Amino acid sequence: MTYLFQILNGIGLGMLYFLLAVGLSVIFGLLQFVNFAHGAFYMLGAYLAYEMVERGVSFWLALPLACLVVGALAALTEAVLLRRVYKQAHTFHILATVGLALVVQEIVIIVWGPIGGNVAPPEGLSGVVILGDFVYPEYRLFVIAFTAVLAGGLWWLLEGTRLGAIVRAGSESAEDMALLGYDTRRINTAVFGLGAGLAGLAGALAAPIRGVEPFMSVEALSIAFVVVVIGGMGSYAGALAAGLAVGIAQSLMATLWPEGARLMIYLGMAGIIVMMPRGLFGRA
Amino acid sequence: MTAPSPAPDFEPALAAEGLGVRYGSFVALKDVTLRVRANSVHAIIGPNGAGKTTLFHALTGRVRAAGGRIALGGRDITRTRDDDRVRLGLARSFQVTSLFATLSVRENLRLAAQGRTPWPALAPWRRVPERDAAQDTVRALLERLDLGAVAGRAAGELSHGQQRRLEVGMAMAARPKVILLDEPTSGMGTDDIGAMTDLIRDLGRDHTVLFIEHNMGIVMNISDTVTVMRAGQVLVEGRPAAVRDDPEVRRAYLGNMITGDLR
Amino acid sequence: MLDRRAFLTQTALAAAALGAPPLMRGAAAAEGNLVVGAPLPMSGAFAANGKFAALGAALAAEEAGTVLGRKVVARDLDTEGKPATAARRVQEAMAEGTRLFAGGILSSEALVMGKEVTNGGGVFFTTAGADEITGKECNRGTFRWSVPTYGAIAQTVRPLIAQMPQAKRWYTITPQYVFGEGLLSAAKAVFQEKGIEHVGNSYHSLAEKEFSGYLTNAIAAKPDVLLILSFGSQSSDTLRQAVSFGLKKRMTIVLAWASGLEQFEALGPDLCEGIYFGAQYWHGVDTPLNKALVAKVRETRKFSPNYSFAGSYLLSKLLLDAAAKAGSTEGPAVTKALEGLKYSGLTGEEEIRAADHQVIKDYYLLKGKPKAKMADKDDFVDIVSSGKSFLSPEAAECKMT
Amino acid sequence: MTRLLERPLVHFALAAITVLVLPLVLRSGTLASEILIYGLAAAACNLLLGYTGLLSFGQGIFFGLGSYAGGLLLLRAGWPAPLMLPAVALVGAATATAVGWLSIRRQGVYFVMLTLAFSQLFYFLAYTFSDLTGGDNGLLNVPRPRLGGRALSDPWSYYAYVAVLFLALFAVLQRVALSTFGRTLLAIRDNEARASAIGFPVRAFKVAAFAISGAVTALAGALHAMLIGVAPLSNIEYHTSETLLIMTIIGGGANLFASVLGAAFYLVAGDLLSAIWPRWLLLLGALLIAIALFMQRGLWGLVERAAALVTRAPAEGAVPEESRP
Repeated sequence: MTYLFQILNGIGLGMLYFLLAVGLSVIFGLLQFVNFAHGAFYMLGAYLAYEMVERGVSFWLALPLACLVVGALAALTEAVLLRRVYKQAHTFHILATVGLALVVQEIVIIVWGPIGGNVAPPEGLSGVVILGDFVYPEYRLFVIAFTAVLAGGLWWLLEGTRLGAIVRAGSESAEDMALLGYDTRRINTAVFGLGAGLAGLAGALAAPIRGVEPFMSVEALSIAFVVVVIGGMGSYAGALAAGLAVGIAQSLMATLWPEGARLMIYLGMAGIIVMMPRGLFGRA
Repeated sequence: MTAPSPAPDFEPALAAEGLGVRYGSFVALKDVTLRVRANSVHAIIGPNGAGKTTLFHALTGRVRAAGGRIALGGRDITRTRDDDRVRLGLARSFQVTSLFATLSVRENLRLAAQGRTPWPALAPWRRVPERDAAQDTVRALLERLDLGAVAGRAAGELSHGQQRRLEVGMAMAARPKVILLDEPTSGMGTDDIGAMTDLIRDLGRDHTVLFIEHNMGIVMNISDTVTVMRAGQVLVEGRPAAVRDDPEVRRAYLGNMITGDLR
Repeated sequence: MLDRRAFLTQTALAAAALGAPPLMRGAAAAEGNLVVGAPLPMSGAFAANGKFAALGAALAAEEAGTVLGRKVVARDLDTEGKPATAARRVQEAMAEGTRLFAGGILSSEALVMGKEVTNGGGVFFTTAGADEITGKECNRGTFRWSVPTYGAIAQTVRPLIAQMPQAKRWYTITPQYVFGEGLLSAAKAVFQEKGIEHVGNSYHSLAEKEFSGYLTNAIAAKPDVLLILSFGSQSSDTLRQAVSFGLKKRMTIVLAWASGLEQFEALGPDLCEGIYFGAQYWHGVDTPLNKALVAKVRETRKFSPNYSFAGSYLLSKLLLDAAAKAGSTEGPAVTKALEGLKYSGLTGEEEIRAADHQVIKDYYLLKGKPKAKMADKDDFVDIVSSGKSFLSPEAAECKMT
Repeated sequence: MTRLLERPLVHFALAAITVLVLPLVLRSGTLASEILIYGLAAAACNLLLGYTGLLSFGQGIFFGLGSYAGGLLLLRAGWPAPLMLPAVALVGAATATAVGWLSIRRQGVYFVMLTLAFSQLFYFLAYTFSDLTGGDNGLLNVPRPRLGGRALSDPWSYYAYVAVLFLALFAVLQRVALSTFGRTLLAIRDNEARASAIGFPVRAFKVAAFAISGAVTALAGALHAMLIGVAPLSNIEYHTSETLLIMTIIGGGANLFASVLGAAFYLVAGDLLSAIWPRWLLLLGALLIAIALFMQRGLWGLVERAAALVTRAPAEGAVPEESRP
């Protein structure tokens, strides 16, 4: 029974991890761009939700606003700064985004202070659901449901629209698109904004669970990397499967061998790269 | 005269028997049999997508053969790694120029010459000798390729023609028994093409040359044997004149492509 | 091996030619000032603590004014929360003549700095948590104000057992490193002595932020009390998630090693309500020195002193008083003045035990109060009980060298 | 002037000048020692990044491992430093061989991610085996080396010790970079496929580069543990890997001295700025972005440009920006 419950809990975690990682994956798929600032966008989303809720804005309004504002900020950053390094080696992608993450982190500390804060779950979702001997927060159930709906919407966006076709086909066909008269620069900016906006949304969603603090980005980034690598870079289905796998593994390990949880996750990540470099769902 | 080719009446320098290559579910090469006679110039022609470069990749070990055998001088090299094949006497140039762009022309050639015996280069304390066999090779090649004037320049800064010459020189530097040239004249101006044609003809004297070429003039002029490929298979093989006159080849796709004058 | 003075004179000309003035701040350590070094994490994950501690040291220096005829200056040294940087900062400060150090919030940096300062002939006074500081790794020049894990458990678990005799099942969540192990083994000893059933423990790693899995284990064990043994943001995360799982209504939650006011501010009053916290310091403590400090800080700095601020203030003050008493800032003399010292401190009567340099002081059990009953924005908790519990220096395995 | 800046002998001379100038411009012997130690580790990092084209987030593994191995050999085995240092180099080389051998099976971003995973793996290993490593508290009481019967407890005397080793190891690294081996690494960096096609067993070369880099990085780690008297957990953290990479990139990949320059700049700037403004990391972040956008050749690129300005001649022989990998 405990295991069953740990799996349910793992699904809840996994959906959040999916949302966090899918943006990173999409950005990599289209732009071949390793974004070390992804965790910073997640943190920014959480802090924006925190600020709005503190100022009396409804959480339901704060959620989409945080997503939109982070997406817009990221798109702006892409257009002004990051676009210039696409043609450089990966080294400089990483350098620029590591720098960006530092800048965001320090700005967060300057604006909101080094002490973290708490975000109350929205009205009506602050209770728990009782399942036999176990309890589960309503808000976490909401996160599962919300993310599932969102995952469906994203699936449509990526599988059913022209933008999705470009993203899935990766950077080479984006060049073909340019020949066909599409403005690839605008597509790149849009995709970058979308990916970062999803990270911001994940942050806002996670805020009532995790609270906010200026160093939350580091853990988020490393989880996102693990999920993206295991699922396969650029793969939507991979991010979903790997997000769930990591969430469930982490939750089960809490019962089986908590000390080794992290060890197992990174061992799994290394093993996947060595044996299946494209991840579980990556394109060959 | 048409494929499959008859049993050889000679010991081939390089041979492929029933060679197949797959990229996922796509069959890039199917049952290719090829025998290259020692000290001959052997051309491979065919339309784009015929599998010519894939054949080179398979022969040099860059891609793994899904089936069949490859033999170099009678020795089976089907499972040999690409860098080991160089030591056994097989070297190649690339269709798309592939040089060490930031290194000097001389250093490019020295590395290519060193590649034949790479293990001593693993010694991190050993300096590059001022004079040794590799350096002698480099000097000779710089002269032969007419690159002496730019020997100190970075390879990435050369003109296209110079880069193509260096590309071929990289293959020559390994002093291979068999040398594979993938479209050595691609993108070259007419002056450069003449020099390259002479070079390839020259190479045929002391090497075995297998080359891919679209310029039919060159193919017809300097080849001893021509293999025509289509859709991953060998269509026809024979002497240039015979191939040119082969009705199937003409009908199929060469058409009026063969216009090169026969000097 | 290298006589630096001779080396300097020889190369002075070259330096002048290069036009290279000494880059490092020499002016701050101008002759004449008595510098109290405050090696604190000013940047990095513990910057919040560092910021307040630096203010506390500055206040103590300001109050002291002049000691031994020299103007007292507190100088914060940014350790970035890293032991390597911490060691370097104190080495540098000692090279410039500083001998008195009050700081070191993190265990790892405090352990290193204690050794460095002692080797350099200075005195280091800290509030860090690691028992080794006044235990296995104790040394002549290192003093500690904070109550070790043994006392923290004794002063939180024992009064609660007395208060809730019906609560027989306890569950623990422990960070798996030396500090957490210390709290856990102390708790286990109390459980055994009092006939409490320890129904389970979850270990988690230093980097963990997701505790739902551990909480699920805790729920499955059906405890009466959940004892959280992590500290800092990890304990906040555990508590926040425990409350969201509705555990507050199902069991008593105890956070044995809370940071006090700064942590309550981050958690907010709703989360804190009804939770028991163990703490080293609370600004509501009714002692003369504390009342004076709170009044002064509220008036001049417009906030209530928290643990980082108050601890750092007191340590700096003790060091300066001892230096004045000893007539010197050199380590051995100040150490001698501090050893065995009894004084009226922030928590009441305090004593510096000579054998292991541990300050004998109260530890507090606090309980979060409802928002409606808070007298002001900082009035998060009531003091439930307080007291002094310490292992003997021998039991703490201190062999002073 | 610009030609001069490409000469290895000039780079070594610059390293030697650095060793002599640091005591004049810095008041802190500890900071000066740290600059040389990190400079060494950054130069070793550059052997992978600049010379072989391998962006590895695993350098912290070897640095931390060197700290632990050095500390354990001094404390538990009671070895003297002159015996401990070669052993640490061996440990570093062996570990780097294993990590390298696994990591180079993948290229590009996958290689980066693999080294990242290994770096986390080793961190959690060090954390888990706290009996050996001291866990979060670190491995305490690492002694300074002794010379002529007394420990080098004074910062400047230990600086001299570090300086001698620094120059020796810098010379070794330079020798490696100039050898046929080092020149083959440059070829692999430029065009791995071609290097393989002309006969070089590329994997063996990459693993060997890892081993040498790992050995020197581990030595730097051991020197660092003796400097601060502890082998802290933070030395094996992901953060250390990141810092070493940042130092190397700030310096520029052009040569080994550039990395020393990068390390010195990072540490001195951090030291100055953190005293002025606790939020100095904001400036560091902005600097990293600026380097990625405008000065990919790092500080050394600035030095070259300055030299070119002085001689009023274009930096001929310098490799043009767009042809670099």
